[in-house]
Amino acid sequence: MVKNSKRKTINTIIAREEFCIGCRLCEIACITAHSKTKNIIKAFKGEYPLPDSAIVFEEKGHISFALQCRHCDDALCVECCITGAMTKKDGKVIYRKELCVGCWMCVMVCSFGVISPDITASKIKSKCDFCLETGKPACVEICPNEALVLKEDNEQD
Amino acid sequence: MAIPKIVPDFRVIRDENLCINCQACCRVCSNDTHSFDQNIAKIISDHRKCVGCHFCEEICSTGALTIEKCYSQIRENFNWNEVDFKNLMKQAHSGGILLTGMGNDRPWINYFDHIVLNASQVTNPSIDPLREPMEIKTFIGRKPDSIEQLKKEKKLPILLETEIPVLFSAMSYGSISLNACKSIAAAAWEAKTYWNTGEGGLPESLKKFVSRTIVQVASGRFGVDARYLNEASAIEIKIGQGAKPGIGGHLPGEKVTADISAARKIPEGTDAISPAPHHDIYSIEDLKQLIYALKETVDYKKPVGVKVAAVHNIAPIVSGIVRAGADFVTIDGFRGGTGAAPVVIRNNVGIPIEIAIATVDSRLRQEGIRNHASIIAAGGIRSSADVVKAIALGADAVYIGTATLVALGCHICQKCYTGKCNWGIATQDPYLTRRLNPEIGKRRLTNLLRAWALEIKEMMGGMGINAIESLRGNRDQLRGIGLNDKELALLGIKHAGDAW
Amino acid sequence: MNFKNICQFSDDRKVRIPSGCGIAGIFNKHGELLSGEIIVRAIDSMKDRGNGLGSGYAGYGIYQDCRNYWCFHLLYNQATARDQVEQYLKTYFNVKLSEQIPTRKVKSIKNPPVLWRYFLETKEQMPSEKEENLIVSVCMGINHNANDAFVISSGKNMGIFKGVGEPSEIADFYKLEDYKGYLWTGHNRFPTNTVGWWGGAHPFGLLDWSVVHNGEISSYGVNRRYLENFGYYCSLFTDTEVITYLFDLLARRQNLSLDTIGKIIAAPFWIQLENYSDEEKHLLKWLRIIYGPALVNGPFSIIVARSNFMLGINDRVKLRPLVAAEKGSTFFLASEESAICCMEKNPDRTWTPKAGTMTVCFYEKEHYGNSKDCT
Amino acid sequence: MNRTDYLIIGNSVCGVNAIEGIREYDPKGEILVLSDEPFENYSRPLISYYLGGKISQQQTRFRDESFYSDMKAQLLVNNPAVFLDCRNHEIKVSKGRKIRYKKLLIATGAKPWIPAIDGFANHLEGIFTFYSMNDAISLAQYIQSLNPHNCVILGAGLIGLKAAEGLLMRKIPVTIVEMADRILPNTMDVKGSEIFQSYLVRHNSAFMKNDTIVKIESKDKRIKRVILKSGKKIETECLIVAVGVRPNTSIVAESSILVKRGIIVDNKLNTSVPDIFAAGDVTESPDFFENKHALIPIWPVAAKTGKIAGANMTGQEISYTGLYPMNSIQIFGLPAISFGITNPQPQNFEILEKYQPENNFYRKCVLRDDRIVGCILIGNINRAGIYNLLIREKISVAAFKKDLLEESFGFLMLPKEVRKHIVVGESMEV
Repeated sequence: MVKNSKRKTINTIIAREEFCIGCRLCEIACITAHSKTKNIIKAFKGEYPLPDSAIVFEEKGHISFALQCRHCDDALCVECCITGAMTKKDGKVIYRKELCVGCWMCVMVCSFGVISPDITASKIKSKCDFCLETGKPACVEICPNEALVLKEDNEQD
Repeated sequence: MAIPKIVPDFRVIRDENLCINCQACCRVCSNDTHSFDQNIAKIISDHRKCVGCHFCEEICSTGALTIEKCYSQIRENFNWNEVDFKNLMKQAHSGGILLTGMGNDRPWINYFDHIVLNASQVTNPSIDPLREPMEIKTFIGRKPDSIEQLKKEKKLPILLETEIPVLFSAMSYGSISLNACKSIAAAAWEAKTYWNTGEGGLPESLKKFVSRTIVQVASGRFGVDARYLNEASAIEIKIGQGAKPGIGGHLPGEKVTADISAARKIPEGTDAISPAPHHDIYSIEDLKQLIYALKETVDYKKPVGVKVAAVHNIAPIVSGIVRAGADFVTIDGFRGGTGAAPVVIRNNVGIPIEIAIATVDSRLRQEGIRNHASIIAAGGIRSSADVVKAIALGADAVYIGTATLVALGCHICQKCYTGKCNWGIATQDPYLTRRLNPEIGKRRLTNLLRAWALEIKEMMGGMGINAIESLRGNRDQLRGIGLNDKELALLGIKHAGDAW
Repeated sequence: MNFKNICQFSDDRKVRIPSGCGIAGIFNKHGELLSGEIIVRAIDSMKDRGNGLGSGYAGYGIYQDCRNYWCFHLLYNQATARDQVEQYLKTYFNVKLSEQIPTRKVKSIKNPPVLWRYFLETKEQMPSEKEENLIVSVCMGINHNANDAFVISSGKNMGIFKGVGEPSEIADFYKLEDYKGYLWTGHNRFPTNTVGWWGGAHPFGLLDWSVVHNGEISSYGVNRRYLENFGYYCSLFTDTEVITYLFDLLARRQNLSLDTIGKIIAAPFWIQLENYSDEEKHLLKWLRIIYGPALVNGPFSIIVARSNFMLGINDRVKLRPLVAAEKGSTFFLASEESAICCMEKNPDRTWTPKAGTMTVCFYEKEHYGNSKDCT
Repeated sequence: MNRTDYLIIGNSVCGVNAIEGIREYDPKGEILVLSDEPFENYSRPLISYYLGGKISQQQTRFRDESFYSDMKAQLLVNNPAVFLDCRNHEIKVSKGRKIRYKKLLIATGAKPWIPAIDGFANHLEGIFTFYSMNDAISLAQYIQSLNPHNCVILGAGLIGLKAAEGLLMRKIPVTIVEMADRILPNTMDVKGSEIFQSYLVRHNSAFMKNDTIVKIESKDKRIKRVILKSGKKIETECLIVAVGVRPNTSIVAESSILVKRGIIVDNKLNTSVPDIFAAGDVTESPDFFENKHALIPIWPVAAKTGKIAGANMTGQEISYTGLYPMNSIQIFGLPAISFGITNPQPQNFEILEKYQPENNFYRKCVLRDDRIVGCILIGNINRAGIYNLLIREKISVAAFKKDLLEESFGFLMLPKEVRKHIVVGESMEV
């Protein structure tokens, strides 16, 4: 039987550590993309508070890479969310902050460790939404060395 | 000793209205020019550390940074220009030979810039490369005199076949990063041209591109063994290099990493010293022996060429090399680049490639041996127009080195010898080499070759020529501007304004 | 000799003058002789392809009586040059006959040069190849060294008649109607400068080669330098000269077939090689590698004639016109079909040769040497 | 008689995921869901948040209101299944109605277990379990109306503590009675229990460990006092019994379906009877480490097995690879996450721990053959999922053992090949 899927092609953001130069512009771009003005200078010079970056940046010595939500096919965070704050929509894992109570089930099951809890606010700090508004993830767009790339996972149906 | 009293070469101009303190500049500068000061919450830049590579400027996402030339305060003096002044100051401080990278940067005449091309008007239709085939396929190697002679030969001569008469010049793994080599090799593969290992050996990971690889045998013999020679598409004996004719090379031991030692077949951490001459070639007959030793090694299945720097006596030298059995001769003009050379040598030794091509081509024709070897011109090819001019002057193909690196990001800051290349090219530092993503590098180089191919075809079409063979040595298509009679005669071209 | 003539002389010889042209050829492969008047009709019909600054004709079979002697047509700009040249010729040849080429006065042709023809035989008996090489070197010697003399043609039983003027005027001048040949080619020139030199008109000849050509060879610089390797010194700076030498080199000296020469001069594009067998592909590739500098680039249509054939060939993209036709044993080539119609109203077949192809017609062997007058 | 393609008994996380599992492969087949509760959709773990007043009853939903219509699933609330007729593929519901199914999923979950206590009677006011929305609503109403001065909670497991948190947020002091010698005995190790206990004590909880309630005294049909085994007496008007849950297997009691403690299922979530699947808390499913049948009544298992069972009901052959206990708990801002075997017999295991009292940081990894089999994170739970990954993928940690307890633990500590496999998915050579 054919899998009844609303998804066509899923793009995943892939980090290629051998090309990450550690500039962390992905974080800057992520913050900008989720700011009110979406303008890097206006956001950083005039907006307070700025949104958190949805990127987890790992760096040690010359090796570094940026990770963000992979919008997994069978997303455990969605399965395990006790409030429905994490949902799958058009192949993307979307976080609805207003529903979240801070139970950290998603933090517990996220294999990539890219869901960061904000303990005091009982919410997730920031969650990659694949830059739904523009359709092009800002981190991928800005990465100067294509260390962050979109990998196409074609559905097999 | 006191800090040398030298004014900085550059100034880092930071527009505070644009700087968002993201610190990307601080993170990327290999010279530690920028640093974030927690106390004043600002980034401070040390002008003296800036080498003008523009990496920070390019990566700054708000455009807050501009790297400017720092104008020296020394009183204007025709004889004592800033460069000479600063060099002298540096030597007074260090007491050593001044090193530099890349090619001759002095304002010698550039003949390419004094040569213009022809185009068809009325009497001869120009050809539109979008609508008609335009052929730039090129064969490099010894070509028989006639089809009759070909039939008499026991073995077909082996020729290199390239889809564009532009090859990637010799740049060793060691002088440049593996990622740079990978970009170049992959691009050569993709564009169906050739790349050259330089004296860096053939790293294992690049063996998949071996059928598009010219391997070098240089005075240090690094990386050379029978397998290396037999795997390659062609062999190039390197006698000299345009940036430093008569000077050897030296890769310091600290740069001889495990990978490099494997590629060069020398112990890890030892200095890789290429002597100034080949110590088994002190004369032309010695060269002949080496050429044939190599040909024997590869059972005459690969073209063997010789690379020389363009020097005063270049035409007789090349004639001798051709008669010694070389299948191609690479001539490297004095604007050719290098990873490290003494400033004084780079700036003052050798002759321009344009003159060298013209005199060599004429000489070989006079001797009736022009088809016995191909000429690859190197050293100072910057654009497709230079390619067309070099070929019209008589070259079979050109090598591009500096142009290759610029396509990969190089901003010609001439600091290759420091190993701190921010663009990840002339460095082995793992922090820096990763900055050159070979996928991007390959794409950019194939783009470059594609663009040049299109331009070459446009220029040829304009001249009413649809095969590169009809351009090669076709000096009628060239005219000089602002050149004296002697220069015109050496180049074998007429002055602009002269008809056919 | 007036001053203007000197100027024309030096200008035309030292620079390449691009020109547009009309060309035509007629060849009876059975050797039936035709009056020269027929080729004049064809060329004259294409008057607008020229501008009155050069026309000429080559006729084969016109000197039946002296068919075994080399016939040199010479042009002297100064009568004094003649002594010098004749002296030179006598060092190699016995002069069977030396005479002025018959001409008539034509109003519009002013100050024609002195035109002379010689029927020669070599002093020594020698193999024909050596003999031909001697002819070539003598021609080169005169054309290269003697400023005021020029060899217009140097074949056997053929001759070239050319000069500055309209096609009909030149024909009139040379009394072309008096000649009968089995093969005629003609040329009408449109040089883009105002000066015209008699030697610069076409056809161009060497041995029994004659070439008429319409086009501008953009590979000229390459072809010329290539020929220099083989001792051909291009003294005229004309494309036709280069083409003639290329044919001489490839056909006579390297003994390549006309078909092979066609594949060299108008080499198939690399992409076209797909249409050939592997063996052919191999040959074509090596022809291109070896003879790349002999590839003739730029627009051209050429008619090349020798005693035993006439061929037409076009550049690889057919940038100049060429039409072919046949009627019985007669073969026609011309820039325009109208010119063919002037020679033969109802050809059996008329066709347009494809770009880069060579159209050849050979003298039929059984008729060779049996030229007969059938006018 | 009603007929349906898919019949699901139970409408909690397991049943809901089963609907989604079915719809992934079969967009058309009829789905009927039976629920014995009156609510359309609510999330059991959220009842403590509701009790604490953090969220409204409406906000206890875990699927949008349009969920059942979007999924084209028919939900019958207040409709307990009363009898299963395996042979005829029929379920009897109340009033003698029968529903015939093609495929059946039993996702009846669990029910709270109430130990035998002297004086306990069902009609007594002030005694609650804390399992369902009804429990929470009645407890909230009781507190609202009576405003009890304190509350006794029997059981210091997750449910008990979450109930305690809810009550404490309503400013009701709690006393927690636990039979074991420490709190959270099933989730935490000794150190973890200690950290939580001292933390909770600071937030007005009292603990009676090694103790239990032996007698309930009442007055006017309302609880008045509890008497502990130790002899202590606590005056209280509110008792919450939270000693654990048992699989709710009553529907299969009279059938031929194999049941031990829970319904036995294979790794395709089939019961012993064809066309009948079971998933979630009601089952004993194969466990991750030993592949033995085990009861793991946690949300992730219910969700995963529900989804797989749903898919397999449509004819898929998806295998459930088994899970291990995993819990995330945050009480008064102290977050903790635990996985797998957290408190083993030390002889067969290697145990790594790190404790920093000043910031309540505690991290412990339990290793067997250089693989993590259990893990506790308290205080800092950032990137806890990576440990879950290491356990699930059975990745050898031999090379980076020393980094496992680092606060900044991440993929960078992993060997390059492992890291690339995970981070990139595959190597991308030029």
